[in-house]
Parts: sequence; structure tokens; C-alpha cells
Amino acid sequence: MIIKYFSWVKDLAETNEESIELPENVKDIKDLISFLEKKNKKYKEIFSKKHLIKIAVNKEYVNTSFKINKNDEIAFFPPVTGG
Amino acid sequence: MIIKYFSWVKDLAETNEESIELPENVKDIKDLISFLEKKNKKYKEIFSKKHLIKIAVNKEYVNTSFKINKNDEIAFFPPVTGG
Amino acid sequence: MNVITPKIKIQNADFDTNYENNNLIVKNSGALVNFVGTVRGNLQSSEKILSMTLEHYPGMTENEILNIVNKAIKKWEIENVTVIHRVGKLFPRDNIVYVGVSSRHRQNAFDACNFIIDWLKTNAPFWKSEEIEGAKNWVKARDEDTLALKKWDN
Amino acid sequence: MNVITPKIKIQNADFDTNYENNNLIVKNSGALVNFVGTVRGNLQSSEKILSMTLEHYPGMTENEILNIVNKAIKKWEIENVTVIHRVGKLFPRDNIVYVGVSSRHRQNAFDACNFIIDWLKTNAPFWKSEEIEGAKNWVKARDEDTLALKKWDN
Repeated sequence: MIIKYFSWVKDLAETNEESIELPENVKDIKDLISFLEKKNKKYKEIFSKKHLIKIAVNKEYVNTSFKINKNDEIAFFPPVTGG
Repeated sequence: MIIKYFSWVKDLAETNEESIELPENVKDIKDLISFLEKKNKKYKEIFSKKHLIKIAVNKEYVNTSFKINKNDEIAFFPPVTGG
Repeated sequence: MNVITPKIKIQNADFDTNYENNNLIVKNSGALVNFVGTVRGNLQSSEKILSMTLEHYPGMTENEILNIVNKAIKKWEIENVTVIHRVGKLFPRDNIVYVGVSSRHRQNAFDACNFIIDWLKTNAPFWKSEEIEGAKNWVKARDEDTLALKKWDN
Repeated sequence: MNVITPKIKIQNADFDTNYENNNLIVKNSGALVNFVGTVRGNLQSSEKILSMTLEHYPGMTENEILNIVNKAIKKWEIENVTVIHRVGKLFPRDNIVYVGVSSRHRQNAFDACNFIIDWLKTNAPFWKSEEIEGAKNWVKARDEDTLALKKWDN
């Protein structure tokens, strides 16, 4: 699974992209966030701002209950500021 | 007094501009219209479409009760269609 | 409210949207909204329009447009305004009118631009005649243009 | 509803409003509305902006803009749409975004253009950072941009 980060979420994640092996018990975005938070405290900091974090799966907006698969491309990013 | 005509009012008036001597008893636009209607039947045709005719005095919109003076520039024209 | 010197031009020559837009962008505009009106290729009846002639009432036209623009300046916080209207003979696809408004926040530019063209359409003394095959007709005013003003009633 | 092929581009290069407008004018458009967003010269705090860098999420950006444009095409009778958004490093007064909509009746172009930029501002995955003297800051999302969507609620 590919995870992408943008804007200040990328700064906190210290990378714009990473590849992770999806554990069996990670079924949806909520599970993925818990998994990442346990893995490294930088994710704890990112997801402490959960109300600001937008989520996309395969380049479409989803919410935290969205089911994910091992070949998905996930992205976490803050509210957009283009235009 | 100068009277100007535009668009199809000009076609009916057969001129775009004329100079007239203002009679004593012509005090406002209503009087002027009556005066013109008596003068020539082409004006009767113009003002038979009274609900469509817009009036300006010295390049500002006015209504038929507007008082006029002998040095005024009057204009009669149909609803505008620019833009 | 900013001190604004609106640019208002009545001319036969074409206008250059890039040039006009560039002049409207001041240090803190951020947002720019344009309306450009062009000559249509045919009537509702699908009859082909060969050309169009625009006449106006010199002097009154400029006054009326300035009145409209000043109302917009009072109503919305905008940075700059330009209105250019062409007159004379024009052909399908030719530009007729340019309204450009710059502002710090985009909704002000949208509303002011929309307001200016709505009022211009019903108040500025321009008249179009359309040349179609074998005839020249004065264009009738559209009721929709008068109705369009209702949205600015508050 | 017309069959429309919207043009959507994400690019570092500047755009040419005249060229884009000209491409939008089809036989019966008559009305064209543009929104152009540009880099401001300073912050609300009046601090000078040296430059701005725009990043985006390639692929998702284009999808999101196409979604927005398709909603507008369903909602209003329009003739043609173009959206161009720049990315990379930009300087004060530089163009950022162009939204152009042509239609037969002007209110459709006004509303569709306004709707597209409102949605783009809150949904298209672009992020701005501003370089000011001695610092580089990610721009915060504005609550006003989310509130702006309320007017399309019906």
C-alpha cells in the first residue's frame, strides 16, 4: 500500500510518500490510522489534528470508515488552499 | 430646443435630430409630446407606442412630468439593447 | 471603500482582454472577474446573422455607465473597474462589451461585475440592429434583462 | 444540455486569457465569464509576499476539477468551459487560476463560473505556501471558502 502526504502533513510525516505492508487486521481508514499511530509518534501528531485531515483513497475523497485493500493508494492532507 | 431620436424612433421620426421653437404653453414632456403629435402624424405613430418610449433630458432619464426649458436637449428612444 | 478611478470607454476598435485585465490587477486584488459579450452567429430562429450595427447616445452613454459603476463601488468592496463597449458595425464572434472588476475577495468581483452588466443592458443607451439575409432589424429588448435586475433589489 | 468537452489543465506555465476566451466562444455563446485569480502582493498583516509555491496531488486534482465542472454542466445551460490552474513557484501579480465559461444567456455563465471556483477552492487538492521575509508558511484554509458553498445548496 502506498501512502501519500501533502502540505504540512507531509512536513510532519517527513516524507511525501511511503510504502507499507498492510497488516491483516487493518480493514478501513480508522484501523490504518490506529496502526500508524502505534508505529511512530510522528503519526500521533498528524492525527491529533484529525478534524483537519482529509483522506483520499485512489484519488477520491473518503471518510474514516472507508474499507481499504492492499493495493490502494491512500493520501492524507490538510484542507486545500488552491484557486 | 434640440430633440434627438435613436433606433426605430429615429426611423419613424425620419431624422436623428431636429431643432424646434418651444411654444409658451409647453411646460413639461407631456406637453411636448402633445405639441409634436398635433404637428405631424409621424409623431402620433411614435407616441402611440408610448409605453416603449424612453425619455432623456440633457442626457438623463426623466419621466413625462419632467419640466423642460428652451435650451434643453430632449431625446426619445426605445428600450436599450446594448451589452 | 477604496478610491477608484473607473475606466469607461465607448469605441469602435476591439479591446484586448489581457491588457485590460493586467491594468485591473493592483497589489492586493487577488480576484478578477470579467464579462465579455460577443456577437452571436445566428438568431433563436437559427437564421444567420451577417453583421450587427451598434449605435449609442454619445455623452449619455458614458454618464449612465458611470452611474452604474458608482453604484457598484458603493455596494461592494472592489479594487478597480473597467467597462468598454464597442459601437459601429460588428460581425459574428466579434467582441461587443468588456466588464472587468478586481477585488480582494472574489464574491465582490463576481457580484459587482454581474450587477454592472445587468444594469448596462437595461440602462445604457445602446441599440443593436441585426443584418440578416435581405433585412436589417432593430433588436427587441428582452424582458429577461429587466427581470435580471430583480436580484439586486435588496 | 450541450455536449461539452471541458478543457482542464494543471501547468507551471502562464495562461493567455485572450487565447482561452477565444477558444470558448462558439457560434452562439454571446456571453463569456472569466474568473482569474492572481498572487497578492501582501498578507492581511501587510507583510510583503516574496513568492508563493503551489503543490498539488497529480491525478486527483484533474479528477476533482472534472467532477466540479460536470456538476456545473448539469446545473446550468452552458456552451463551453475551461479551467487552468498553475503550480510551482509564482510571484506577486502572477496568474494562478483561470476559469472561463461561455453560454447563450449570461446568468448561466456567471453562476457556473462562480460555482466552479467556489468548489475548486474547497475541493481541488492544491496547497499554497507563502514565502515572506525569513519564513515559508503553508497557507491556512479560509472558513469563508467553505461558507461560500452554502449559496449552491438548493
